[in-house]
Amino acid sequence: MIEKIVIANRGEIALRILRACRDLGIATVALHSEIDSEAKYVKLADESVCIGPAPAALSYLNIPAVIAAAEVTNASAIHPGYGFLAENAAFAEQVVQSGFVFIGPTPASIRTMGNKIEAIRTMEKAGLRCVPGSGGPLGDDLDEIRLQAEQIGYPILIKAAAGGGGKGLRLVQDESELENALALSQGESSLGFGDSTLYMEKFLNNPRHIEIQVLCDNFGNAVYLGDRDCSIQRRRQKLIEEAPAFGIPDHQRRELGERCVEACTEIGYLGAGTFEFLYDGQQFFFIEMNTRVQVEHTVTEYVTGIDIVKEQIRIAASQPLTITQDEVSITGHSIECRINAEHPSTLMPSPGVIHHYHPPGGPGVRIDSHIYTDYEITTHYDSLIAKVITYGSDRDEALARMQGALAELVIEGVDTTTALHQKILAKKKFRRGVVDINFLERSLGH
Amino acid sequence: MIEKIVIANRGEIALRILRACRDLGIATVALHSEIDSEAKYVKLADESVCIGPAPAALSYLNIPAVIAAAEVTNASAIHPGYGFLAENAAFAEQVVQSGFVFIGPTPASIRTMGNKIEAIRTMEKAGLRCVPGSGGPLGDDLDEIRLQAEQIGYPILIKAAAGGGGKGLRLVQDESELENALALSQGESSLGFGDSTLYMEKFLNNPRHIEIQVLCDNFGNAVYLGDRDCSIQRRRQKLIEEAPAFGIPDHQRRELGERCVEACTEIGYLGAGTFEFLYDGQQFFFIEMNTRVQVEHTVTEYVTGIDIVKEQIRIAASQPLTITQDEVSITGHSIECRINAEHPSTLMPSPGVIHHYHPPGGPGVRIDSHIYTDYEITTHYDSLIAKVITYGSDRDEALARMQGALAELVIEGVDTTTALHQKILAKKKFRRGVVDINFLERSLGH
Amino acid sequence: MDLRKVRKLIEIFNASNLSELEIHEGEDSIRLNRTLTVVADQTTVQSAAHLPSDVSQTLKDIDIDDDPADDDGTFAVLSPMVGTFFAAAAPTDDPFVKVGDEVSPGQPLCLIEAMKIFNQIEAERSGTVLKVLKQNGDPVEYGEPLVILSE
Amino acid sequence: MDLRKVRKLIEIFNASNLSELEIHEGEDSIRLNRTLTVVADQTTVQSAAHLPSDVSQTLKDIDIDDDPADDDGTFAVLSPMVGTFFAAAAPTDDPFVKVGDEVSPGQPLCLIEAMKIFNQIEAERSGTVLKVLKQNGDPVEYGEPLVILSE
Repeated sequence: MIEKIVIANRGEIALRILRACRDLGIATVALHSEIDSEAKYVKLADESVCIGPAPAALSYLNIPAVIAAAEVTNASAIHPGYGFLAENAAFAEQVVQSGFVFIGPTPASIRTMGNKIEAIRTMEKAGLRCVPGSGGPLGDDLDEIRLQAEQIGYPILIKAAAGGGGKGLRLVQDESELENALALSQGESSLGFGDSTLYMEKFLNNPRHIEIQVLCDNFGNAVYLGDRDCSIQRRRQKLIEEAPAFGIPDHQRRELGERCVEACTEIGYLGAGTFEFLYDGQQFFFIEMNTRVQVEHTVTEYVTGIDIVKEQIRIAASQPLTITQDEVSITGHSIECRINAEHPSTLMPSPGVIHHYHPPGGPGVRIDSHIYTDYEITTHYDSLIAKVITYGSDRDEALARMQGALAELVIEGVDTTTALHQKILAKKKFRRGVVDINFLERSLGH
Repeated sequence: MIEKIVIANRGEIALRILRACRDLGIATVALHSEIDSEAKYVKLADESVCIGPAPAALSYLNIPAVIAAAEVTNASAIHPGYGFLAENAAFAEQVVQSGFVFIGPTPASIRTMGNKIEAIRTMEKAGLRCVPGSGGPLGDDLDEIRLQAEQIGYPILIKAAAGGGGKGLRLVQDESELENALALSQGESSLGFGDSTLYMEKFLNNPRHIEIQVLCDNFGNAVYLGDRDCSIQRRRQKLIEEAPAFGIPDHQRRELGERCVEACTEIGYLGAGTFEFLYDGQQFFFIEMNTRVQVEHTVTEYVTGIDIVKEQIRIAASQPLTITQDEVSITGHSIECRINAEHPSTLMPSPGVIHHYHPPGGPGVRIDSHIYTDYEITTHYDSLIAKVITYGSDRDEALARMQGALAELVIEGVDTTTALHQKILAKKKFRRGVVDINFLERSLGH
Repeated sequence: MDLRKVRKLIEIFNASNLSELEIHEGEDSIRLNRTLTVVADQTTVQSAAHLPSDVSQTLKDIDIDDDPADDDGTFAVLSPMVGTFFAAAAPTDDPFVKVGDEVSPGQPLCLIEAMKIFNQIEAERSGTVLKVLKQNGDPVEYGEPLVILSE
Repeated sequence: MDLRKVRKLIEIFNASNLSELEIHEGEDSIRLNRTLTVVADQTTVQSAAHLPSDVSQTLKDIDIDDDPADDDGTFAVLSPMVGTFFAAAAPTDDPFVKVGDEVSPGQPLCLIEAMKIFNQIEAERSGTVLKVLKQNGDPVEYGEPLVILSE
C-alpha cells in the first residue's frame, strides 16, 4: 500500500488531495513555492517541502525539485492534481523511473491523449464518433486541403495538433478564407507550441459540452460515473458544471458511457479520466480526453457518492475497483460554481488580501477552497479561489441551494465572479436547461 | 400556500429554517432579541423584528411578542424551531387561534407528548413497548408503591411526570432507598415544575439511545426516515449523533419504524416527530416523543436525501407527502458533532468574541452554524455554536471525514468542545460501535 | 450612509486616543475630530487610554468628551413591545397627543395593539410633544422610538 | 469600509509614536492624527499607550529604531534546490569545509543530491565557516540555510 504521498500541486486541489489521503490514513507531503509557505493547507499536511520561488516554472513545474522532494521525504507516490505537471508525460515517466508511483495513467496514455490528432485517431479506432474532419495532419498541398474541407463541409475549424487554450484555433466560413486562415494558424501554433502541425474539423453550431467520467483499475475493470454538462464557459474556461447532464435520455447516456468504458479497455487506460464530447442535440462527438482529475469531479462525487480522488489513490496502489458498473447509481443533481478572483464583468484578475472569508453552509452545500481570512491572492497562479458545490434531489433544488449559497458567501478584499454566477443562475433559459457552449458569451452580449 | 414565515427562534436553527424557506421561495421574518440584532442570519432574512431584550423570557419565550410580530409583518405561518416555544402547547394554540399556521403538530399532540405519563399510556395503547413501570402516577400509599417496585424489579428509576433535564430523576437500587428517594424527587419536581406527580420505571443497565424520525401529513400518510443512534451523551445532553443506528438488524429497524408509523396514524400525528427508545441489545423501549424538529435531524437528511425542514413546511401548507415509504432509502452513514462554546473537559460555558472562525469543507462535510468571525457569544442562550456533520459511504468513511473536519475547524476566542469530540472519536470502543448512554461519562472517568 | 457603521466608528475613535480620524473611500469620506482642550503651562499632557500610573497629571484635567451626552433636552418614548401603532383610541377620535402638546407623567400618548389587545403607552415624565414618529397602523418593533418629547 | 481594518490601524498607530499617519490607496485614503496639544516650555509630552514611564523628551527626540539591521557580519549560504545534503564528495572523503576554514568565492562547500545528480554548492564570496547546519543525508528544502559564513 501507499504510505506517503507527495502532493505536487497547490490551492484547492492540493487541499482536496490532502483530505483524501487523510481519510485513507496516508501521510502527506505538501510541496509549495516560497510564496505559498504560509497557506493553511500546507500546515495541514504531515510534512511540507519548499521547492522553489513563486514563479511556477521554478517551483510547481520544476520536475527535478518535485522528484527530489519525494526522495528526501521517503514518499511512495506523487499526486499531480490538475494543471502544472498533471498531463506532462515526461514527468510521469521520470516519476516512475525514479521509483515512485505516479497517481494517474501511464506516460504512454498521457502522451497519446496530449496529441489531439493521436487522441482522435485512437478513439475513432476504439469506436467513438469524432467530429468529422481531416482525420490527420494537414499536408502542404493547398488544393488537397481545399478538397478535404469541401468534403467535410463549411464552416470548418482549423486546430493545432499540440493545441490548447484556443491558440491556433480558427473558424473558416468558406473557401475564400481558407488559405489565409491556414497561414495564421500555422504561425500561431509554431510560435506557441514549437509545432506547426494543423488539422481540420467540422464546426458545430452551438453544441453542448458533455463529458463522461471514468475509473479504470489495473485488473481490467473500468466503470463510468455518469456524465456532466460543462456548457457554461467563457473564453473556453468552464464556469458552471452540472451532473448529470440534464435532458440527455438515459439510454443515450448509458450507450455513451459503455462506449467510453470499452475505449478505456481497448487502450489500457488506468486511473481517473474524462472523455469530452460536443453534443449537437442528437449525437456525441469526441473531442479530447483529460488524463487527470478535473476541477469539476466534485459534482460527480455528489451524485454518485464515490470519492474520485480516493479511487485514484486506490487504483495507483494496485487495488481493484471497489465498485462495479451495476453499483454506480446517479441520485439527485449537483452543480458547481467556480469562484475566481476576477472582476465579474471584465474577468480581470483581482489579486489582493482576503480580509473576510465566510463560506456558506447548510444542507446540500459543499465548499472546496484553500482560502481563509487574511489569505493573500497573488498574480502568480490561476484565479480559482473557491468551488461552491450544491446538491438537490432534483436540478431545481440544487439551483435553489446554489442561489442561497452564493447569497451567503462572503469574500471581501478582492473581486470575485460571484455576481456573474448569480446573473447566470437567474437567467430563465439557463434554468430551463437550454444551454450550449456559446450561451454565456451570447447572453452577455459578446 | 404559505407565503411568509416567522422564524420564532435564533442561532443555527433559525438559519436552518431560513435556508429551507429560501429554497422554497417563501419570504422570512427573523425575530430577534436586542442582543441578536446584528447576527448574520437576521440580516439574511427578508424582514426582521426585534421582539424584546436579551433574556429569553422577555423575547424568544414572549408569546404575545411573537404573535404580534407575525401580525405586523402579515406573515402566514410561524416556525418554532426547537427549544423555546417549540413544545409549548399553549403557544401552538394561540398561534392557531390568531389565524396563523403553526409549523408543527396539533396543540393536542404537543400536550399529550409533553406529559410523560400520558405519552407512555398513549404509545402503549398504540402498540409500542415501553419500559416496564408503574404505568401511571404513583399514589400516596407507600406500601402500594413498594409492591409496584417489587413487581417491576430493582433497580428502578423514579421520574417526574412533568420532568425534563434530569430534574426529579432518581435511581433506586433497593427497597431501603425507596422512601427517601420518593421524598426528594417529589420536592424537586414540585419546585421545578410546580407539579409533584411521579412515576416509576425499570432502570435499564447501559442501554443505547435509538430514535426513529417520522413525517406525517394531513392526508393520513406517514413515513419513517430510518433511525439514529444518540448514545453519546453527557449530563443527558447529546454530543454525537449518527444515522443509521449501526448494528441494528434491518428487519428490527423496519419493524420498529412501521410500529412508529402506525402509532402516528393512531394518534393523528402531524408534521415531523421523533420517537425515542432505549435499546438493551434486544428490545426497544419507548421513552418519549419529541414533537418538533431535532438538532440531529441533519444526519437523517444526509442518509435519506430528504430535507426535513422543507417537508415540515410543506406539510404545514397542507400538501401531501412527496415521498412514500418505498421511496425512502438509507444510503451510507452520517455523523454529527455538536460543537458547544464550552470548556472541553469542565463543560463550563465559554462566552466571548469569536475572533477567527474558519469551518472545514470538502466532500461529505456539512456545516450548520450561525457564527462568524467577530460574532459574540453571550451567556443568554444555549452554548451550541456549530454542528459539524459528515457523510461517508460507510461508518468508517464518515468517521474519517469527521476527524479531518474537526482538525480543520478553527474557532478562536472561546473554548469549544472540539477536543472532547476528538477524544471520543479516537476511542476504539466508539469506533467499533460499542456504545451506550453511559459510555461517555464512564470513559471520561465520571 | 450606514449609521451603524458610523456609530461603530465613533466607538472605536472614542476608545482610541486619537484627536482626528479621516477616511476617504471612493466618493465617500468621514472625518472625526476631538479637540483636546489646551492645558495650562508647566504641565504634562497625556491623552491615552492606558496611562501609566505614575503620570503626574490626572485624566480629569483633559476635557475629552468620551460619551457626549445626547443632551439636547429631548427624549424618546420607546415601544415596550412589538405591535401596531395607533395614535387614537378609535378611528374617529382625536389623537391622544399632537405636536406642541404639553404632557404630564402618566398621560396616554398612543396605543400599541398586539394580539388584539390595545396597550396604552403613557408619558413617563412631563414635556412637550416635539414629534410623533408613527402613524396609525404602523408596525413597531420592541424598543423603537414612538414619540419625541422635549423637557 | 472595513471597521476591523480601521481598528487595527488605530492599534498600530497607538503602539507607534507617530503623531500623524495618512494612507492613500487608489481612491481611498485614511488619515489618523493625534494632536499633542503643545504646551509651554519645560514640559513633557507623551501620547502613546505604551510609552515607558521614564520618557522625558519630546517625541521628535525619540530615536526610532524600528528595524534594526541584522548586520552582525554573517551570512548564510542557502540551498538553491530541494535535495539531500552531503558534506563530502564520498563517504570516506574529508568534508569540503569545516568550522574555522577560510573559503574563497567558487570554493565548494557541500553537495546537494537531487534525482541521483550531485550538485556542488559553492561559496559566493569569501569568509570563514562559522557553522555547517546540515549533516550527511539530511533533507533540505529550497531556500534552506546550509552553511553560515562570517566575513
